[in-house]
Amino acid sequence: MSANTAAVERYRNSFLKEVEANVEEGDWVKMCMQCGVCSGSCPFGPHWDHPPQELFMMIRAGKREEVLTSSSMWMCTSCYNCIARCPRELPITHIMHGLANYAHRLGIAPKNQPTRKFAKMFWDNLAKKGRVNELKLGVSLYFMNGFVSGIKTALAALPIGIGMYKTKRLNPMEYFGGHGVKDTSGLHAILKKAREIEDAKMKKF
Amino acid sequence: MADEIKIGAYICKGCGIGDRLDTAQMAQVATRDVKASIAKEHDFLCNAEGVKMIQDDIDNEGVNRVAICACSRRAKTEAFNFEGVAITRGNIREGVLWVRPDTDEAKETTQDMADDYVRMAVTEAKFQKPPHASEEAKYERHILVVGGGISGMTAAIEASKAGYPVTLVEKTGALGGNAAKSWKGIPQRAPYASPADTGVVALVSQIEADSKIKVHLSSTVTRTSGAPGRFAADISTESGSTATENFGAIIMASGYSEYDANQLSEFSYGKSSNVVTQAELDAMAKEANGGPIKTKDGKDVNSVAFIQCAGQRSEKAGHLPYCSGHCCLTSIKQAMYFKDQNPDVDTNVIYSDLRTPGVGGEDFYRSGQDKGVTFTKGQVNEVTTDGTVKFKDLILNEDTEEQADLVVLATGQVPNSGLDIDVVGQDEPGEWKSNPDSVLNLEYRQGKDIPLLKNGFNDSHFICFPYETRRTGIYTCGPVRRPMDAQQAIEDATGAALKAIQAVENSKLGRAAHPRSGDLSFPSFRREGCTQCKRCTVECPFGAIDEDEQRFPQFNEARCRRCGTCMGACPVRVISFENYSVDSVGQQLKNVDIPEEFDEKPRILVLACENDAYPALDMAAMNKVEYSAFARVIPVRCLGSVNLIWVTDALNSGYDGIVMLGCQKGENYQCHFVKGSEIAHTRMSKVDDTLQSLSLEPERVAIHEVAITDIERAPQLINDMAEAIEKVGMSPFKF
Amino acid sequence: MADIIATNETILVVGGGISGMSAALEAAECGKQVILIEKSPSVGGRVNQLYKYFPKLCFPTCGFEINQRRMKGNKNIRLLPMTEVADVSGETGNYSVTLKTAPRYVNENCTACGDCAAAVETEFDDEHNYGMSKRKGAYLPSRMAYPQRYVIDSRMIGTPDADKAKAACKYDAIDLDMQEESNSITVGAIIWATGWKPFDANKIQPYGYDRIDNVITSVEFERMMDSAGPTGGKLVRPSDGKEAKDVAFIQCAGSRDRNYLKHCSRICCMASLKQSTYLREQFGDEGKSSIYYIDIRAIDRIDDFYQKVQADENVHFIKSKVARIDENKTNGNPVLRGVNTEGYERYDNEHDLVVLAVGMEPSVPAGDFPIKVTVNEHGFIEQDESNGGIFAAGCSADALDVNRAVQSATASALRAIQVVNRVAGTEG
Amino acid sequence: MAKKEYSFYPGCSSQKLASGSNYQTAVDSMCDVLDIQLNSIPDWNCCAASIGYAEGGELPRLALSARNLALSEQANPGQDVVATCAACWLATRETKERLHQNDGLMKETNEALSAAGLNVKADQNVRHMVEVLVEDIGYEEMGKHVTKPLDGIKIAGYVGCQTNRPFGIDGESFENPKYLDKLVETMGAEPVDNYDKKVSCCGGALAFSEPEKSQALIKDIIEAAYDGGADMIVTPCPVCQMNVEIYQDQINSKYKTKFKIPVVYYSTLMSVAYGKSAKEAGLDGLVIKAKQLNDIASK
Repeated sequence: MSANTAAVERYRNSFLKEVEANVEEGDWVKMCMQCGVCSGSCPFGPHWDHPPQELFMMIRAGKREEVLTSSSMWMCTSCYNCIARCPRELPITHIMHGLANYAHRLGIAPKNQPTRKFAKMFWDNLAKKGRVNELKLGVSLYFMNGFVSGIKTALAALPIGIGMYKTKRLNPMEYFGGHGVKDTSGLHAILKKAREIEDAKMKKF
Repeated sequence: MADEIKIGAYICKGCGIGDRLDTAQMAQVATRDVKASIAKEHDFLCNAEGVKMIQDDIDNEGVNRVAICACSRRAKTEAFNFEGVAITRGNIREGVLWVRPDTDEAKETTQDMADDYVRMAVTEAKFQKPPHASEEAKYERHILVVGGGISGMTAAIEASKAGYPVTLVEKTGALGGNAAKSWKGIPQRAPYASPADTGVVALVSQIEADSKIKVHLSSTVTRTSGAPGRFAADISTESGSTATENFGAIIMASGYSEYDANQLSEFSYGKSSNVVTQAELDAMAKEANGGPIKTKDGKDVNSVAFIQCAGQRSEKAGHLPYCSGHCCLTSIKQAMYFKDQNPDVDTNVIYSDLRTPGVGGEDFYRSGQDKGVTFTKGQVNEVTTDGTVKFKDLILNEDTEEQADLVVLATGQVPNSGLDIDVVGQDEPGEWKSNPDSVLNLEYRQGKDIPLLKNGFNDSHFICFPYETRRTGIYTCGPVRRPMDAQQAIEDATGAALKAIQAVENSKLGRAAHPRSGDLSFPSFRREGCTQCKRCTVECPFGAIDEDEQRFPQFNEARCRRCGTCMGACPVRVISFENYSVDSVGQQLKNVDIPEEFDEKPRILVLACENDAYPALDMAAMNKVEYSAFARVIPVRCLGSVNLIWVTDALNSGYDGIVMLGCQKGENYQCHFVKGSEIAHTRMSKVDDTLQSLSLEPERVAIHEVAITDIERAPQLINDMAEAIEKVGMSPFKF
Repeated sequence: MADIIATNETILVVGGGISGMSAALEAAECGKQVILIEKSPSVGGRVNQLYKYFPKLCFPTCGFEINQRRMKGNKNIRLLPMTEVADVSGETGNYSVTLKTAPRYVNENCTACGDCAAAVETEFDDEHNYGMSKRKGAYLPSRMAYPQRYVIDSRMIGTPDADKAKAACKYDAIDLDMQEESNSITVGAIIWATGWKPFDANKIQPYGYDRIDNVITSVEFERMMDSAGPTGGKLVRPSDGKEAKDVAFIQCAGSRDRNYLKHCSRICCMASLKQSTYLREQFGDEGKSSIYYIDIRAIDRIDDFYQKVQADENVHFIKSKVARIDENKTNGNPVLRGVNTEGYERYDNEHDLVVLAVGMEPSVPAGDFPIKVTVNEHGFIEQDESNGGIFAAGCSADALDVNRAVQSATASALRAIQVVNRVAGTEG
Repeated sequence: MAKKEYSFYPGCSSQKLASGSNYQTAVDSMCDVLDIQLNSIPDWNCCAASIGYAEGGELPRLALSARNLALSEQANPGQDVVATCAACWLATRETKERLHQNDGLMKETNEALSAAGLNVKADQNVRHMVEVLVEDIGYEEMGKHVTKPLDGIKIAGYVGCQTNRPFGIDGESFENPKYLDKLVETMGAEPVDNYDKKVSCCGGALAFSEPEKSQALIKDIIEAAYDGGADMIVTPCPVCQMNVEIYQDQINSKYKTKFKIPVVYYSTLMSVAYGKSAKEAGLDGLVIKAKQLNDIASK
């Protein structure tokens, strides 16, 4: 049984409880009073099918599928306007990250959501050596939508790359090696342990 | 005091009066024209020396009437405050100097104006006595409280704490009212986080422990007669025994009844036992006594839906048009009953506007959310018998539904205000019978209960004066006055207790209550002249006047508010106050100098309400807004006190125009005596006949509603009359 | 003011706004001795700065006139303007209070003739108009000021203008050497009625009150309607004096917000509904209002006023806490950005003027009470045994509308009377 | 003024030949003048910025920053942790605060760290470099070292998001922080006042995944700077710097604009004003050259 169906089983009639239990800062959702200041403050606002305050209402209304498969929370640019202005102290940015992460973990987040892909790459990239390898990140980014379009984006971005290269802000050699922490094994151990603890917690519910 | 009248006229020369007016002439006018015994000028009348000059005349010269011709009666009141003499004020500064230009051509007419105000002040002094308090006054400190709920109990306890004995009448068999049926109350103290004790038990034991509070259970008030300081009330028990007790004042705390939810069939009330009202849920909670609240058929409750504004805030027939104020907080409280007992119970409050005002309210709302109560802005259309709540989610903008084991309807408060005396009239004297639907069973001529304001509540109509009542010495508090929760009711009841105590103390001294607080005058009438026309009885805005067995008016002085509406109503002019009478005004206007028709100096009589219009004219003067030099302004207590004879006399004695300025009438009346302005308007509609009989133009008499802020408009209305006169010409009635 | 007579049967009322005045009058009309102190030169407080009351749309000055008359005729009240409490000690039934009275520089000789004002040039921000206009350095605080006596602004002392004022007075009413006075009195009970102040709109940064001319506060809007106010009774824009016919009202400006005031200030919804009628009053069909709200709190029977306003097609309601206001640099219009949460609609709405319905903050900060009283986290005084003979009235106790404030004042008057009656042993 | 020492968290973009390397160059020059010593946290790791969330859950992300804090506690005990990158600063400070708000998280995080024999107390202050400048050095002191005032240059202070929210600089408002403008003035240049887009978002990390949407925001930021008459834009954040600088050609071709406005760091300005060479100020690291600064530097 998939993590998703398991969760569905567990929280049959309360998506709110599910969110409170499994989503980062999820127990704040209930505190929203639907003023909408978050929705109005988001720089990507127009691109949200469901802005934060509406997502919170949908969660209360038990619209599990609609929420978790939505691309809305992936629109968060982490500008923190919503947090700064929320009259009820909700850590909205984190809740959005949390919802995205939860949907991703359950494997029901929208497949080709570009930010989802990028975020995953970013993590894989940094988790490997402990520091970001900007070039690899860049290249894999260009090809994340497949080879052909990848070439296109890459070509489009070429002047940028060249500009960065010229100004010594990009290192072609980095593709083969590049920066990283010395104690990679320690770092990996930490991340592994952290992930274990989190998964264990999730099973508890 | 010696009956011989000795008038001292004192003319101030300060504030530029002396510079622009011939005060010597004014002094002469006082003695020569209107026979003041003494007339003195002073450079600065309101300073210690000037005041001393007057006091000396009172002490040594036997002056017993003081006419101060200086500034407005609204200025320097404290300085010109002499014991035991009648004081009048000629408004030379605000009434003349400041509304007239300082020019040579204006000089003469301005002086005329000033001379007239001296005449008027002296004449008024001549025709009024320093009032002596009503003899009817008694000192009965005993207070009657009707209703034994939170409000009534609080009123009783607070009055007793101040040292006043109380009798509390409760129609049911126990104290506590609606609150006693509740499991918990809305918290009244920080932290506003959880349901709190209702406080009923504490109040009841306080009352039981208080020797100064006597309680009558299963009892009602079957007759109330008298007036503040001398009320007599029959208190009858179910068994029929009746005791009569005397009271100084009455507090009506008859509370509310729950709205009849059977009118809400769309919510399946009455069809499903799992659809209950807030009151019913609190009863269920009380029964559960902290344990899980079960459905009426004993099942577990896993989900509850609260429907706000059920049958409220709606124009639908049978619904309540108003908001009951407490229901949002109550639903939050009740949702907490479930959450505190078992957090897994789903509780959803479906509201349109969540109303949790003030400091405690918002905290309580937040606490509710924190406990996991969910809130949905929605419009409920239907509840089916199986507990399906069909509603429009106003945020998600979709019609949806939810299943609830229990549905709670937030229905409203319906005031127990007794009879609507506009509908149920009073029995004829001699045929008076007690009415079981009445709360107070007043023997008052105008009806058995207190006039209602709106939607059955008998709240005050005044923002600044929440305890204004149309039945002096009787104060309402709690949900009968306005929809409210317990916390507000407690505050309200405490305030009402003070007003009751105040009424007791006022009647002891024969002193008027608000708005003429402290006024010792009261109406009296010449019995032999009275035609028993009943107009005074009917028109008194405060139901102060009854009829005695011979059908003569009976004034009940302690009920009277001294507005003079009765005086204005009396066709035979037999009603008067010692310091305010048909003569004290009538003689003033007659003593105004009326120039020859050909002098082209018309005279305009302005009767201005002392509460709003007169201050407006004063402030116009402070802003140096000018108006016609031909106006002669006389302040009146209320336009309701204006007797037609003044108008007729004025027209007969050659006035060219009459302007009456009163307060706003109608639904949003501003008249401090409720109906005075209204009544005046109706009376004046009859003036046309008078005008016709004198074959005078209708334009010559005007009546207006004026607000205290009409600083530009009020003078304009006077000037309009001056223009009108220019059109229609001078009055032919000048002798 | 050496002649202040007070005993432990006297009630001290601190604050001369409508709550303080009412408490003092109600107690005095019960026959009690009352000392009423007011920080500013005249009584009346906030309501005296309002144009109209909701829901009746009547004029506060009307009731103020009655209360003034009640006061003039009542010998039981001693009014001390420009006076504050410096120190309090003692307990229920027996408090020693030190009062500090600032110099008015004008004595009781003043006839309010206005010659001093005419004589001076110096001008200061007019407090009565929230600084939207200027007043002379010798002034009558307002048209209905009580006591009706002029004041010389202390900032003018020592300047030639002060001497001009003195020279202009024919009645020897100006005393430029007047000093601050300190008086110690004994009272039995204290009613605390220091009221509220409008929340500082500068703190609400997203709304740019400090940056955008045409964003004002509800209290300022109220002053505009007064014919003697800063705009002579016209609703015009600060930026260009253009008529403000399309006005946005922003609710909960500072209230219900953990960034500012956590509590609901109760009056703001009704105030904005009321102010929307001002636009009708001045511009008829051309007057348009948009009310941005979270919940419209038109409590109890006055909900009918809300229903009446809702019926007006020129008043629009948007359920939304406005996210941010920018200025349209070309026409000076504020541009409101946000989301209508009823059905998720984004808006960028331009209006002529924005009125922030600012919240109520207690005038006296929690820490500043001269004696220990129980104050809740929002700064309001809780009714608590431990307060002894000190009772809060009106907006010192909670965010209240005028009607409830006066109820609260009347109740507190009785609580004070209970104390002094106990002292006098007259409680029966 | 005594030397000030801080435990320094450089962050990925500051590394040699990385996108923010020129920022680091300028910061070093600036610190040299102001006598600030930055002791790098040994073997620091990436903070996961605010984009690592999809794969990395809450705890792993906290663990990353916690590791840096732990290493800092070991190597530079008692020293404030200072970051120059907004994302680094934010992630690290958030971690510190979360761990103290929530004992459970503190426990779990240390459990994770123990896998590498580490332990964190997270009791040091975590600060952004501009906090150090404003609070520890002060405008007056910063002004003292100006040898080449940046006369006649008008600069739009673009604060951006994460340096400003949710923490920001003490005493500054979220909507209209003034410290960059004050700093610009202190360096002898002229700030653009009421710069509308001062705290608007550039898209942050989504500039990669949602280029069109982000570039629309960036366009407004640059436009507003031009409207304000700016010669260049200054920012305290490497992400902002890169996003606003490098996409100008793409924006020009898409929106038919003619943008070519330099985007520099506060440290760049300061280094130049402090008389450092163009190289030391990291001017060579600019894709769009700041000619006016180069001229002053080469004077």
